[in-house]
Amino acid sequence: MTDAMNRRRFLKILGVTGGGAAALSGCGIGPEPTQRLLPYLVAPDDQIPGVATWYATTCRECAAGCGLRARVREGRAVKLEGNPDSPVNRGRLCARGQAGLQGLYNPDRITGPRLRGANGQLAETTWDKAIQLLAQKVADAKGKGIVFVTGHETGAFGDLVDEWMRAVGGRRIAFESFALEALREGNRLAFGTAAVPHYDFAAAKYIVSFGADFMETWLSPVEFQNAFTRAHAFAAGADSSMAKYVYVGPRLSLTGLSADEWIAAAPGTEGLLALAMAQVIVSRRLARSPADATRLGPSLAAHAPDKVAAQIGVDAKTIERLAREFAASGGGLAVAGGVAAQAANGAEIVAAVNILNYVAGAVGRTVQFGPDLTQDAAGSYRQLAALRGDMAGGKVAVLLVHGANPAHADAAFAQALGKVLFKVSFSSDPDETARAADLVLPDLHPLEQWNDARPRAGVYALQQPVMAPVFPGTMHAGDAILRAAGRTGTFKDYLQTAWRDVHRRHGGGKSFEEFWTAALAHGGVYTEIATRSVRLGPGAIAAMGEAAPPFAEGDATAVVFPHPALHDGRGANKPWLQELPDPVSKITWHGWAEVHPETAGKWGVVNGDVVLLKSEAGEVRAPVWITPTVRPRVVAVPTGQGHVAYGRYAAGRSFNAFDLLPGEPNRAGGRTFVVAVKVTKTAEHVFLATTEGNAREHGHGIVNVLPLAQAQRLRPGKHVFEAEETPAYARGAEEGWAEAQREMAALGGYAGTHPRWAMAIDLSRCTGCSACVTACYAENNLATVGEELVRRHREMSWIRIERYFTGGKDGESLHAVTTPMLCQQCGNAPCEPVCPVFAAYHTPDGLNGQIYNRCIGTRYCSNNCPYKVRYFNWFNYAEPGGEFEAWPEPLQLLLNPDVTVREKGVMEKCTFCVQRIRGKQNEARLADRRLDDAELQFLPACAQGCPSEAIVFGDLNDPRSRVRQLSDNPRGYHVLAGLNTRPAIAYLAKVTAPSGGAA
Amino acid sequence: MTKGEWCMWGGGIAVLLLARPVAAQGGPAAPGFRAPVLSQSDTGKLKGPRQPIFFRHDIHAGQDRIPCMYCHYSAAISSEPGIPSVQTCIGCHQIINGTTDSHRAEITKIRSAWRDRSPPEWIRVYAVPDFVHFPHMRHIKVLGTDAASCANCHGEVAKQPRIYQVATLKMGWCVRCHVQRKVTQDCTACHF
Amino acid sequence: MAQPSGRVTYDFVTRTIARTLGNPGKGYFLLLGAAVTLLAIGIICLLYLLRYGLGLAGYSHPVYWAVFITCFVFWVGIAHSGTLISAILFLFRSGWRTAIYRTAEAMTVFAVMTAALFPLIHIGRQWYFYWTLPYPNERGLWPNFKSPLIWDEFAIGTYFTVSTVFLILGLVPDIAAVRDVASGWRKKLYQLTALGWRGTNEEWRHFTRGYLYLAALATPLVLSVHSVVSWDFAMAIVPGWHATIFAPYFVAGAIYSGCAMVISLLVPIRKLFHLEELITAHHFENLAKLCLLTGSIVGYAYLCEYFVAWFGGNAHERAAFWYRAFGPFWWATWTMIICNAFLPQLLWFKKIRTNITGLFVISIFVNVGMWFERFVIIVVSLAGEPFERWSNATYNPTWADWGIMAGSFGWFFMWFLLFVKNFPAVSITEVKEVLPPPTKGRPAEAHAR
Amino acid sequence: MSEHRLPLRLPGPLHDLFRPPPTPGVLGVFAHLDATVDAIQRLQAGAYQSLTVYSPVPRHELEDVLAQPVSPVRMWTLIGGIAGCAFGAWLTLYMSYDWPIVVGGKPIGSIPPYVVIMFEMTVLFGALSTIIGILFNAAHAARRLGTIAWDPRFTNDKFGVFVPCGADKAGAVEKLLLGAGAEEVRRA
Repeated sequence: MTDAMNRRRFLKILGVTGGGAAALSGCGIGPEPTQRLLPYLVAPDDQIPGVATWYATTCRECAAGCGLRARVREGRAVKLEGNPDSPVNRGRLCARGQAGLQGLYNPDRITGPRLRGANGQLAETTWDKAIQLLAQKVADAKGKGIVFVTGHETGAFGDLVDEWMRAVGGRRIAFESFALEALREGNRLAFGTAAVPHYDFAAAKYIVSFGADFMETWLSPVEFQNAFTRAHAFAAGADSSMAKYVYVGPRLSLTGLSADEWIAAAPGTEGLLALAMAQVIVSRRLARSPADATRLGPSLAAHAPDKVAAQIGVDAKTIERLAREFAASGGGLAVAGGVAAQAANGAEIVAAVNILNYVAGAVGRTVQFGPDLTQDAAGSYRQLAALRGDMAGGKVAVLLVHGANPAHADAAFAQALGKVLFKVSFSSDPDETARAADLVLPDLHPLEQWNDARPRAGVYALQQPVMAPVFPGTMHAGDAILRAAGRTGTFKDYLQTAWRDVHRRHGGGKSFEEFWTAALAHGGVYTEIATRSVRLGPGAIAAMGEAAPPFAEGDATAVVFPHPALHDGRGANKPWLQELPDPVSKITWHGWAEVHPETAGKWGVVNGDVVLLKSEAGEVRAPVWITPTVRPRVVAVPTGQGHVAYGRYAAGRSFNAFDLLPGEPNRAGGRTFVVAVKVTKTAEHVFLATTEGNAREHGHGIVNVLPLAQAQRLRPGKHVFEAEETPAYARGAEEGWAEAQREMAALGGYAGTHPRWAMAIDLSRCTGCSACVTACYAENNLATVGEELVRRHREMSWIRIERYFTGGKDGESLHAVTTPMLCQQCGNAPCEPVCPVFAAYHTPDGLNGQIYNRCIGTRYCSNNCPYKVRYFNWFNYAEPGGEFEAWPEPLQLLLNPDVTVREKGVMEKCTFCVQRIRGKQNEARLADRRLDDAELQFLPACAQGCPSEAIVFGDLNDPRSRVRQLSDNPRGYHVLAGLNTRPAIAYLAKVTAPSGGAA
Repeated sequence: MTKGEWCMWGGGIAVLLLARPVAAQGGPAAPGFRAPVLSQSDTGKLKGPRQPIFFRHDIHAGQDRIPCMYCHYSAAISSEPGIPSVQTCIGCHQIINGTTDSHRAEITKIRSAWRDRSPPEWIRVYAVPDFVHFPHMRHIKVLGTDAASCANCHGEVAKQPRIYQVATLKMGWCVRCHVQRKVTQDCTACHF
Repeated sequence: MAQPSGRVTYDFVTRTIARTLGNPGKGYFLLLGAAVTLLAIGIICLLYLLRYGLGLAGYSHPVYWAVFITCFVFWVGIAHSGTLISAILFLFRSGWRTAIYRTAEAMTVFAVMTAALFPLIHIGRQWYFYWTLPYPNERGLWPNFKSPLIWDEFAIGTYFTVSTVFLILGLVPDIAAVRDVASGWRKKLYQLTALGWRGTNEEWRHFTRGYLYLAALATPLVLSVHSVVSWDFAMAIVPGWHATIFAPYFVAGAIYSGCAMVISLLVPIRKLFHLEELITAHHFENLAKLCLLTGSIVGYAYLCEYFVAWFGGNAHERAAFWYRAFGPFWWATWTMIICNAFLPQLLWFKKIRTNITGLFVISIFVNVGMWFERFVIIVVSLAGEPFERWSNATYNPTWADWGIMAGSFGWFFMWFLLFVKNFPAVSITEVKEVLPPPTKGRPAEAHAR
Repeated sequence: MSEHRLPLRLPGPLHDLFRPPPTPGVLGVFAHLDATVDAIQRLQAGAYQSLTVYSPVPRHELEDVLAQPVSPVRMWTLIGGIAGCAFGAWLTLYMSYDWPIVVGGKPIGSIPPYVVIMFEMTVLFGALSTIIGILFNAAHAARRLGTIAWDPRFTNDKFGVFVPCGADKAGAVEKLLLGAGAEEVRRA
């Protein structure tokens, strides 16, 4: 890097003492290097060395606008958590949100303004020159076409750009690769409004998702997942019910994994299915439909189940059953999106699903217009296509791009860029668009800047800098624009001015300063918006005629879907996200093509064989991953990879699935992500870096599933899975063991009473989203090891999500169960006695201590661990400049100073976030109080982040603790209990609603 | 240390011999302890690393009886003791000029650090390896905040013209005290 | 009993064996050079390993023990026949041991020296290996005596010490014998190492008694050592490791592999040093019988393992053994079964038992088979991970594994070659002991050269 | 004849202890075992004491005729073994309770695993004390015998008998040895 960015300098900027992440240093040979202490010049009043400060801000990794709390130690943000005050994510955060830190400290960030020189290379320049040039170029281009492309901007920054563009005679378009145009268009068709309503998953009693991946990439994943689990999770007791969840789509996505029933409809026919269900409901009068629904009757008749069943690929009986269940539940919610809404007839599919909601009486109940999501800010592909045409036609003199990377998502756009005279990028990442730009004005990272977001009506989320810029050479794009526009003040002033308006409406009598401070503390202002009613629009009936797919299911239909972690590729340069196994395929660092086993047999391919997919628009070479989670003759490929620039982790990796997509917008103005392809097998083979071992658990008791009816019959105190816990012949040994425990409790540090830290994990809630995995990476300084080492299964993920399939054979329906597997902190831990140096041992509070600095690395503990949750440092991942360096400068600044960075040759594993436990204990001790269960429940990073609240932590010895209550739940079981390891983690069996006709 | 600095030191010594302690000029008189007057040859013999500024704990903490917590403000609430900011120094030394040339020379250094906004880089004396998490606040909670408590580990700082490492800070040293006082001996109390 | 030909007298024995200690020829240096080259390769690989970390070897999750521990168990196993032949057969007064026990015993010592390297190499932070020793330290920490690895350390340490003193003790009268016929620098060496041995009745009195007790101590030791090594596995809960038969199974296997190694070493030594008259087909036949016995025990143990896995009905256990036989590592398993259980059945035929070339070939196969046995037990059991299905993994060794393993062979053969050229590789005293003593009725001179 | 000796110069007092001036006496060299036995019997009959018999191998015929007591080395072995066992027990138990650390829910002082250590220590200490016993007893015997005549052929194929005696009796001893079948006699 040109800028000599080192830790010392960083600390100096902030005036920080001590700090730095603790590292298990070198080989312990030779004298310790002399350490320097750098005092503050002026002690900041909100920072105490060694004590974390929390700042509320807003996540900008996607458009959902989740509230964030950034944990700041010695001036650097070290962990992101959900803001509990935010009504969007209620304190929870997804993997992408967690990984925001890696964007902040990304080693490939552009450190200062760059200008393309005479030699065609980008060279450093000064901000004064750069802004002067920008202002001049924009002034010169007046009337010749000025276009500002932004991302999904819902706040003041977007307003500022609009103002500027109005002033200079340009225009702004927003570009999102997955802008969900069909959703808006479908709503317009059905209800005459393009607004995107609020979907109340929590209140739903029956959920049908027509391809909407609402737990990963669709609208507001964390919010929806949290709400979904409220509805879908099984509570307890006889009267307890759960919302049944049906997933419709050609491919079982992460969101589909939780489904009680998967309907693998042919791509593009989801709308037909919805209409057929609506037909059943209307014709049988199964629900109290609104009065105007009756006029749909005649048109619906054409969509009776028996007429469309063959086209959908689902038999009529099933359709009828689904319709009955949906109507009978009295709280149905159907959502359309994802793959379904991205087909060429996406808008009509959405309209059809709207009709289903409407006739079932869901609109106004579970589908609430009013607190609408601000999806209109996402722009549309039609706008981009038009811009592309203008560019190619030489009608754009100056193009400015901020927060979007169209050159990656659209190959034709990248070509057309060449025709633009002057291209300005505000990207701080060296992405494809920035690489093609003439002037790069690196923006601050969202965590370093002032801004705001209005993700949905009534929610004003505020974004504040949580730390000084990592790279002082970067500048807030807002500030740069204000200067270029010749305006005074900073963007913060602009933002505050904008917020005076919010203050006027929601100030509640407080002064602006008070209001502002409170908003900063809470991360924004949150208000309730009343719902409004909508009526079926005139386009609804017309839309029904177009619901059928405009294409026949060919030899192979490619379905391009957004990668849950990398999304459209914006996450590709974050090693946490690259190394995060895709929740469905469990493949890391690479793209893949999902192929059904039957189809794979026909094509003669095995896992890892590279196939050439050729659509009319382009071609990609993708390695095959054979899976039952995709419909036969459908090949599903994720976006996210295939960058040609963007940084060391992203560039040159795998393929760019956008290449398959047509460049023309569809009827809805969106992009078509379902295309017919020709598939050719190539001679290439890729060893997929997958973390999947065996996808079937063969009844080994790792996951347990209860049908709803059985779960409802459970009585407290009866543990259905505990039969094998202590066989009769082991009673004697049991007593001896108990005796030994009493004896030990009087010895040394073990004397006295101690808590027994424990966890309860409800598989009914776990969706497999893997937010916990990334949260763990962030909290515990886990190294990312790269593709080559993942192939050798050397990933360090202390908590991993195991995704097992059940059924799917002999006509049974396929189900997936996901379970987080982490150290079980066994009471009778097999790992402990085999360690020759007591590096693994039992703490008085019931943890399996792992003392890194004592570990000599015999790895015996891991061999003896039946859960295989111990991970070894094969290399020195912290070695600066090393081949396997996990935290290249300045990425090491995100290291948690409370957790030792492990050196090579040391075993590590989940500690139940012992640093947090000790922190809480210290806190309580200083205040002379006892630890309260409420502050412990979501203490570990995984539990804290989990969007479904599936993980609960606490003291098992406290009879009133939530974890104790959950552990005593009759659904509770211990994994491999037969080994008498006495784990501290109780899993609660997953409960599934009946999927067959037994409803 | 450059030649010029040596000269400066040499000049300071003569004045130092005649100097009266700062505390004697007013404020609460310090009963008992009076910081020694140090000659040039004495400073060479002092234990501990040479610091960028010859900050005398024996004058500040011993003679002037400034409480430890005045400067090391976060020791009772944080794992870090808190190295005082330059502002803390300037708070007093805006007014206090020092009585001898050598004192004045040192005080000038901190003033120029403040002016140039370049805080002095102190040489760390008490350090534990990175895999040890030592919570200062827990120890102060039990031992108290007075100088005698701090002396448990840091020795009589009030009598040390230059700070040097008194305890070994090795694990056995920690453990012995923990065993004596019957407090936790759990490994994960410090190592995680 | 040995059947030495008539011309084998005390003097003949001394001269024949002393002759092997002469200046070595080209062939010897070629062999030694090869051994040192292998060792150098191993050292280079090891240096890389130390610098960059164990990741250079082929480990994967959950295969955390692999080629290095395989080699460790392999070499410890090799080390077992030496003490068996020298101590157990001594106690059983088997006369045929006398001609071969020295080679076997030297092999033991060097094999233990080789084996002991692997636990040091395979740990993650090799520079902290001494933390496993119970030495008083500033931290006040002791090792965990419940860990089988500490048992191992004590067992291997004891075994190395005892077999070394046993070797040296037996060597003393022999060195004295060659001292008295040697000249030059070797004489100096032998004067020093013979500890002033003269062969007085007092010396013999203490020597024979002490030797007997050492043999009596070494006998349970040799059984314990491989039992302890087996407990490294049997004490763990891994299916395929956790089995009560492991101790006898491992001991038999160790003796089996040791005997095979003795054959593999003796055949060339006998040829190179022209010891055909001292080491006869009779010796080899007895070794072959021992191989047959222990090989059959090993074969039976294989059978037992599979039977118990099936009959026990434990799902994890069944899965583990199914994986072992028919999983991705089937080739390793079947190599082991064929080499160890089937091939030695040929030794039922006397023709093969007494055919030295045939024996040599079989012994090599057994060595290979025994290496694979350890590989199968260690790697395949871990890779199959039958508890936590998700962690099922594959394993591919790398150059670091092979290089260091090759280095271990270099290390072993370097010491062995240095030993046989500098110290009597066949026991002079004990070979003489089983000869009829020279008496007036049968004067030695009549038969001497 | 001192070829058997370690090529070391012992410091003063040790030299006096281990390398005293030669003992006067007669050395007989025999080629045959039965002749050696015969000579010993004749010497014993002639009341010659403190005979030293050299042989290349230990022979029971010689042991029988000399009727020596059983070597005390066995006591060394026994004591060493018991000490080793006790040391093993102390090591494991003391170190376990010195800083009690719980592993795997097992008792702190867990005897079954410690038996392994105790056993190994028994063998180790037993073996080492046996070796020391051999060395000590042999050295002790050598010191008692003093510097006596020896022949390097004794480690090869000859037997020898050394009879310590004054010059006055040397002639008779020579005659006796030759009579028993000695190949060669030599005065020292």
